[in-house]
Amino acid sequence: MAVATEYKTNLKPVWCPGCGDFGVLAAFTQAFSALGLRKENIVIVTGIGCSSRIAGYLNVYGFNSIHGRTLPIATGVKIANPHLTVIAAGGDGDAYSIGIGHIPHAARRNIDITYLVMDNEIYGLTKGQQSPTSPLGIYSSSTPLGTYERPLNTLEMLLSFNATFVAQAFSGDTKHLVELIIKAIKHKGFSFINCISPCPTYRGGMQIFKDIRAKLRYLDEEERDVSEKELAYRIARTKDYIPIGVIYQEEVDEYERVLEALREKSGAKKEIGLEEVLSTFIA
Amino acid sequence: MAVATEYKTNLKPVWCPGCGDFGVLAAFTQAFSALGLRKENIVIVTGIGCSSRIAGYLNVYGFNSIHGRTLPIATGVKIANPHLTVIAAGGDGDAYSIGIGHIPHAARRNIDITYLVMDNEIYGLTKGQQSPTSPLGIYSSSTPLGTYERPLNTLEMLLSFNATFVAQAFSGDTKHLVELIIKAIKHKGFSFINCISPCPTYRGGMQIFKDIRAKLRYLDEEERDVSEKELAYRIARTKDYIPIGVIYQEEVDEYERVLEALREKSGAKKEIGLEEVLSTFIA
Amino acid sequence: MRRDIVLAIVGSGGDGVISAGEILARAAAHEGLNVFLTKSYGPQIRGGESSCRIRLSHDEILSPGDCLDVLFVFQWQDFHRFVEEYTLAEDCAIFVDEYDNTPESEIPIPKHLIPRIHKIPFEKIAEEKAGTKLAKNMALIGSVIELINWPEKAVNNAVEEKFKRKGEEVLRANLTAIETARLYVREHFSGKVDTTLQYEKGEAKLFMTGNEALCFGALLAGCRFYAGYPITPASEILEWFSTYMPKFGGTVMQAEDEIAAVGMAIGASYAGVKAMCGTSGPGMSLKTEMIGLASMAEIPLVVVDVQRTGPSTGIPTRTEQADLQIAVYGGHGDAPRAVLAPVDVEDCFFTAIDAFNIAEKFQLPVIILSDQFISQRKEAFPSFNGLEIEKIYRDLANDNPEERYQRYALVPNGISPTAIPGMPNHQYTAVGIEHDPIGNPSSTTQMHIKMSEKRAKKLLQISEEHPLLRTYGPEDADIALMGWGSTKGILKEIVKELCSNKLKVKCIIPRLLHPLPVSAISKALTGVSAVIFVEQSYSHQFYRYIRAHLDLPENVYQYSRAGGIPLTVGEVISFIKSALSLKELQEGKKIVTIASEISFKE
Amino acid sequence: MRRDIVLAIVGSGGDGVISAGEILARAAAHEGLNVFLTKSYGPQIRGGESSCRIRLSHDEILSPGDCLDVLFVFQWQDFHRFVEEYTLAEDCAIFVDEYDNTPESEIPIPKHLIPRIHKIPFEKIAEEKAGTKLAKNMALIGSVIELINWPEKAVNNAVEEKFKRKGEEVLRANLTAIETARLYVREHFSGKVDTTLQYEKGEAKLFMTGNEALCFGALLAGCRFYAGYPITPASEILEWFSTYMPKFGGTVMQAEDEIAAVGMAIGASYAGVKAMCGTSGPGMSLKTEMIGLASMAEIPLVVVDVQRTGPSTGIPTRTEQADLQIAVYGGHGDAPRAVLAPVDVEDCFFTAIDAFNIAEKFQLPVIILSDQFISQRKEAFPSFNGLEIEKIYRDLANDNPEERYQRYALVPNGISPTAIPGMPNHQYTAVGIEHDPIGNPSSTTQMHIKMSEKRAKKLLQISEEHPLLRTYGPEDADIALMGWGSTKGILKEIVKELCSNKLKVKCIIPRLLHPLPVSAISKALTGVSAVIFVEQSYSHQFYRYIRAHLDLPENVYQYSRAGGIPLTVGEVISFIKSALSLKELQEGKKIVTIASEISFKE
Ligand SMILES: Cc1ncc(C[n+]2csc(CCOP(=O)(O)OP(=O)(O)O)c2C)c(N)n1
Ligand SMILES: Cc1ncc(C[n+]2csc(CCOP(=O)(O)OP(=O)(O)O)c2C)c(N)n1
Ligand code: SF4
Ligand code: SF4
Ligand SMILES: [Mg+2]
Ligand SMILES: [Mg+2]
Repeated sequence: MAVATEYKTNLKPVWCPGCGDFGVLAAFTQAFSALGLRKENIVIVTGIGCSSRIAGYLNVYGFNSIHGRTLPIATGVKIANPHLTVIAAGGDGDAYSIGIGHIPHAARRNIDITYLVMDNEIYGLTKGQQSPTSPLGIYSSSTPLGTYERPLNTLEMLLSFNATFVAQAFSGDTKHLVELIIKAIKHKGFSFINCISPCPTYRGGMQIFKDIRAKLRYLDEEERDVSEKELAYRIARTKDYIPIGVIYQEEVDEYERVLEALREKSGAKKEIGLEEVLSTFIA
Repeated sequence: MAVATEYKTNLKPVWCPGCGDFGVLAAFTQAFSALGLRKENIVIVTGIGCSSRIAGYLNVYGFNSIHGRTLPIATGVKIANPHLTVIAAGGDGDAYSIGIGHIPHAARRNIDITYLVMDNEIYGLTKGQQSPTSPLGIYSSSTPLGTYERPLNTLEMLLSFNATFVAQAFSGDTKHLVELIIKAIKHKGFSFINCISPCPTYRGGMQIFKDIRAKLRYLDEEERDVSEKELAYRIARTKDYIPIGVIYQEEVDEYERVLEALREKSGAKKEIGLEEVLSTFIA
Repeated sequence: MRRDIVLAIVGSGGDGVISAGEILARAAAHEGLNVFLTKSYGPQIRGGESSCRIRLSHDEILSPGDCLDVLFVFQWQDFHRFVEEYTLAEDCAIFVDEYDNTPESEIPIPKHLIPRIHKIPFEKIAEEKAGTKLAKNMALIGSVIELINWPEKAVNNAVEEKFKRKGEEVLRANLTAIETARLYVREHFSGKVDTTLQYEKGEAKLFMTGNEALCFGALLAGCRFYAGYPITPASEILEWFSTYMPKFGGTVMQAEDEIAAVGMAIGASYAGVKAMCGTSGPGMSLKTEMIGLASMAEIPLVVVDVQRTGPSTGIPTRTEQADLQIAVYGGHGDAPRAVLAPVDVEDCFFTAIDAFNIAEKFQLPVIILSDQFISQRKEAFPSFNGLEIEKIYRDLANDNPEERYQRYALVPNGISPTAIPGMPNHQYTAVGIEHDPIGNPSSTTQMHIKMSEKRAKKLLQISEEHPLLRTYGPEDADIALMGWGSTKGILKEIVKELCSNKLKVKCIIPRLLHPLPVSAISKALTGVSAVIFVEQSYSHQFYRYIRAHLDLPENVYQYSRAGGIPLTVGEVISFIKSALSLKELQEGKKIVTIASEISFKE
Repeated sequence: MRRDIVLAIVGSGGDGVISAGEILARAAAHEGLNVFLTKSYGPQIRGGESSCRIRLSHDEILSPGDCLDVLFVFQWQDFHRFVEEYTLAEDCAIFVDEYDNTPESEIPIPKHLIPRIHKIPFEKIAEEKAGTKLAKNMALIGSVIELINWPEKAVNNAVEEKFKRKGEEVLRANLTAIETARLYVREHFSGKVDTTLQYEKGEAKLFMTGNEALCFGALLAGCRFYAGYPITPASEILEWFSTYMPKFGGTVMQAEDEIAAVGMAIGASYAGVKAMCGTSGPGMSLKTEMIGLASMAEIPLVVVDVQRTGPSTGIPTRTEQADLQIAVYGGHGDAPRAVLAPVDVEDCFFTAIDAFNIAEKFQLPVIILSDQFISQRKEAFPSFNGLEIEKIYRDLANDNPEERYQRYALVPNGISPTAIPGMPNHQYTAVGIEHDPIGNPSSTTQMHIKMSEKRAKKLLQISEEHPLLRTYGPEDADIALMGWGSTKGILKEIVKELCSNKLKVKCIIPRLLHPLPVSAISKALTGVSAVIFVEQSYSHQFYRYIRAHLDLPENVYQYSRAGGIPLTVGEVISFIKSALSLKELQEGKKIVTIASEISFKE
């Protein structure tokens, strides 16, 4: 079983000192190690953004693709080879702006991939423009007079998409993030983690870690029924604190299993000759 | 004030006999008439699909655009001329499949347009493939063994996007639909109507009208607080009946008003000379 | 007696026109005849006008035929919609339902052909013999059998096949309607109209659409993942795979949009499964960014674009050849890809196989440019019994690399062995960012130049190893017609026609459009003094594209007609005639002297 | 004494390299000098290597200059990243911070230049005089003033401007650091290095980036709606408009993606407001479907593509000219559009105006192909005082149509008067579907041909009415260099260079790339016996494009280098030299005899 550091490449991250994404990188390696996953059996698909660079820093199969399209690509990967552990990851811009149209569909298919969004409420790589999760009133490179579009509540949104695993994490607490990633990977079906991963450079400086930490509330998943949707909505919608942990989880057949059933129903046989196929089309 | 028929062009709809969209067409003309809107001050932006053909049948300004992009175009129209009444309309494929990525953003901006989706749970124009609202297990041109992806709950989804007006209608009840369209147009901000508008050709035959009618429950908007979000979620999520009426409504400044405030804040002046602008860039 | 006949059947919604056409065409294919079936509809989603056109011949069929020899109409009002595409031959025979009482002045055909109209009581026979006017298409089938000498046995078998599930009674009623009409026609028209086809029966043929042939080819080539989003005229690919792919252990995805579809296919291919996605123009526009990614990340991918009339939504149900530019040039930056175009239904099968082989061998995206005309028509062609298919799979890296595995190694031919997830010790990151051999981001100009060269090298090899050029006609031709894709049929027909008029004409049809097989085409052009480009794009996309890559002979003509109905032999021949004689007036060159000798059949 | 000097400053994150460069460049522009400023960074998001390069001259500046005359470095380790782009002149002077103690063997410059390194205690001066090493860039500024004769007063003013908000004390400390360094340099280097620039002061110039100039132009042309999605190197357009657009009563939208951005712009334009959207390559790929819609629905639209190195994500911070094909050919079907390319910073301003005028006059999408090199560099140019701008607005329909208003009327020039929502009696439906003059869907071939012709007619008129061709050099040149966009600078510089070597060379730069002004270019090519294409695209996109439309002289050469750092004068001149002498060896033609007389400065 590989130790955590073996899941890292020797490429130096381009991230700024203090970037929250370092915590995510560390957490992935620890989670992979704890799960005893073989490096060659993990695939991480990312988009474009500071956060999406993470693919190159993990010594697993990676696909640092294009902006906003992690989910379709990850879906293709998982279906092609269901034995792989497939992670999709990217930033809040990647996920919730250009890429948002793919989320409900991945969720409703319940494809067995883990989607971790590094949410820093800003566009880091392009130098600090607002994102769909930027709070109202903040100054960004593209909102010199302050943001004025109401941010998305992404947890609420994922609940409404009928995602079967919805969680929130904070990259400042690597240990807890590791636990969540492990749960998410173990979950059969689509698992979603909104990981608050601050950008000290363009969104609040190092102070923001403290501000967030002060507002965190860790959810106790044992204490409540995580499959209670109304409760999950209430937690997701709260303005009193930042919920951290599993917001919602339910069991639904994952997509690969559904597809397998379909193949069976259709009378699948792996080897079939040309004649056999064509014969039905002979007039 | 124009009578309802004046809002119709003389172009014969390509729709099949019995298509639910006839009811929507009628409802629009009646709502426009009831509101006393001038034909030239209404713009309807549609995508591509049987339902999207509606633009050509209404004697107002229309834009029968491309598949899935009604909302961005309608947003541009409304911002360019806030005096116009702007409607966006299309099918469930147009809205919830290819176009779904634009909905949360139109909703969170609270742009003052009315978005009416003619939901027939199928792709009509392309001859009957499944859509993201097709129920599980139905046979469609693209699911010869029955659908196996869980459908979206679009009302729940719109609530999670913080849309300020969320309603459901049935094109089989034109009168009620007219009332809802009037409310939606009057609503300041983004108003959404999921209009169940059956496709007898590819989804259930004429029988489906009866099946739906049997399950309808009309909501009484006076009787409850329509701005109660939890209640709204409960109604949206119910499996016991098909809720018809306003599910949720709240007051939030509409986007145009927010933009006007921004212009003011920035010291807007309509006429400004070349020199004035450039002077700041003289070294 | 004829060796070749073109007929059309026109009706509306409930008339059963399409199913009659299908039964007839399939029966003919069963008897080993050549058949060419196209369908056409009015704008109504359901219940509007519908029609089909069948060409039947003992010999090779290259086009739907410019003119109708025989026309069947249930009501004249349905014919309006089709006047553009259904031109009547001067010696045609027209059969209309007795019930139709359109005044002569309103019949939408040239006045002088009115006398060629005959009446048959299709509906009446149906009502009387089958008890329902729904069976009037059966009466029509009976008439066709008798009038044209259509293979009766095979037709009856096909009808049995169709109705056996509905019970003995229904079947018998239908067969009676057929027989009654047959006898009616024999009684009334025997010897009065010359519509009999002469042929010898042969072995049963395959009979399918271009879309179906393409699916077969893909499946045979090893494709096990298809992602699509419904769009006319490519939806049938999605639908066909929905039925067949699961049977073969594969997967078909109806994606949320075209971007997702191509993304899924790229993901599946990255993970080692041969993958394809398909669409038409609007979807092609949406896929360009992803195609660039596949090119940069060097991932095998097959994309089918079944062209329809553009731009924008255009005319979804009609054909055009105006996606050539987006296929070749679509996408920002220099993103090498290959573009193939099938030339007929059967060739859709082979093109799909070529496409997968090229994609896998060279690790790049391959675009198949089909079109509505090829994809939705049905053709009969001989079965592929005993056919051996070469199936190429991407070159995989060595199992035990000594150093860090270099996914994008700068190997001499540019094709670095790849790895697929699951292979130990080969973890790498596929990237759309410019990168070094390992795949790490690199922003130096030197590396970008080297990697651009690596990717571009594939193109040279493709055009040398897979030129896929087709030429028809004499090698020492004076005149060459150049075209591509679905225009092959009429070009070959024109070559035959002109050659039989003592002209030396060939046609040159590249099936590999990009990279263009420049040397193969240049060779084919040796000795040619005039080139005539024939294509269905208003802006001459093909002509411009060829010009950009090839030095052409001095005399160049272009016939570029916008899409809609397919090009006809007649319109192109009359262009050629006027182009060449114009030339004669202006310059009096050699080729022209020949041209003046042509006696065109017009 | 020099008339022209190129310097670079290299440091990392906290060194203040960029702000020093900005202060110096702006001060020079204030004194009426010509300035050309580019910046370059390492891969780290923050705190990595950064640098800027300034060319300063009394005369016209056409390029950043191939070689550095003066180099300032805080630590040698930062220089590695820039070796590719910062080539040192043989007679250069290099100034390094005294604190740097890189062993000679590790200094990343040619060994023979090591003796040209001088030390200046930048950091020490900063610490001692300003109390913080953060002020070392001020010490650098002081050194530059003294060494190069940089306009001292203007620099000090700029520094005051920058620090006045931080209080008197900070300001004084910084000014003292400047002054101390100045004196240090005077004491130690006076008469020892030849780095002094000679110039006369002039009127204050405008000083801005290409992106800024483009925004100004758009605003002046009447643009009141901009929609963008962040992307390097186009984000500055979004950001600039975020500040300025609301001031002018307009709107700027940060859309959810590039498809939404162009959709919003189309919607705004449909509703009567001049609208623009901007992006770079990846976004351009996504916009193709919408651009086709604007073409089909005949809606004026301006799309800016600030090109970067592709394909796919490529190198976001570097330049390239490989989006020409997608601009001209991107999109399915035949979808007419115009493509313009600015040739320098000032021209970004005029190109934006031309783009809006063409879009409005001809009711179609116009694409502006800028690039990273033009868009992010800063140039100084004379103020536009008194400039009169022609502003065109689309032709509006008559107020009282007698019949049903025909939005897509088949008028002779193809440009049918449009209506905008709010205009009574002109309700119409804009459509992406093929349509009749009213806008009702039509699927006949006849109508499609007519409408294709209508839309295509605009192109002929655009290239005739707005050829926008630039040529430099003698009219009767033997050799023509052809290029476009940001290569204009070096091409003009090369023309000057070669002409001063007795060659007759011109360069031809189309600012209107599509529709290509074929007759204007042909005219410019009259008498030319050799054409040399110079472009920054590995696959020769420009050369191929021109070939597709134009007959070229017999002798054609291409210098097509992939993107990254901009083309240099030196690399192109040495290509020209070898190309022409190669020719001489092969054929001994006239142009070559001339070529052999050239004494190239290498
Ligand atoms: C199609 C496309 N549009 C835009 C961009 C430019 N771009 C690169 S990263 C990015 C957003 C970065 O924000 P986010 O996804 O939140 O990641 P972060 O950098 O904050 O981690 C954008 C817009 C792109 N590469 N491709
Ligand atoms: C980009 C693009 N993809 C696909 C299509 C093909 N297409 C036309 S309509 C349609 C969906 C129709 O379904 P829906 O939106 O539900 O409308 P309906 O016909 O059911 O009213 C599709 C996929 C298209 N025109 N453009
Ligand atoms: S810009 Fe922000 S998100 Fe990007 S690396 Fe720096 S701190 Fe992290
Ligand atoms: S196919 Fe369905 S949605 Fe389309 S017109 Fe017919 S009934 Fe209506
Ligand atoms: Mg972010
Ligand atoms: Mg639908």
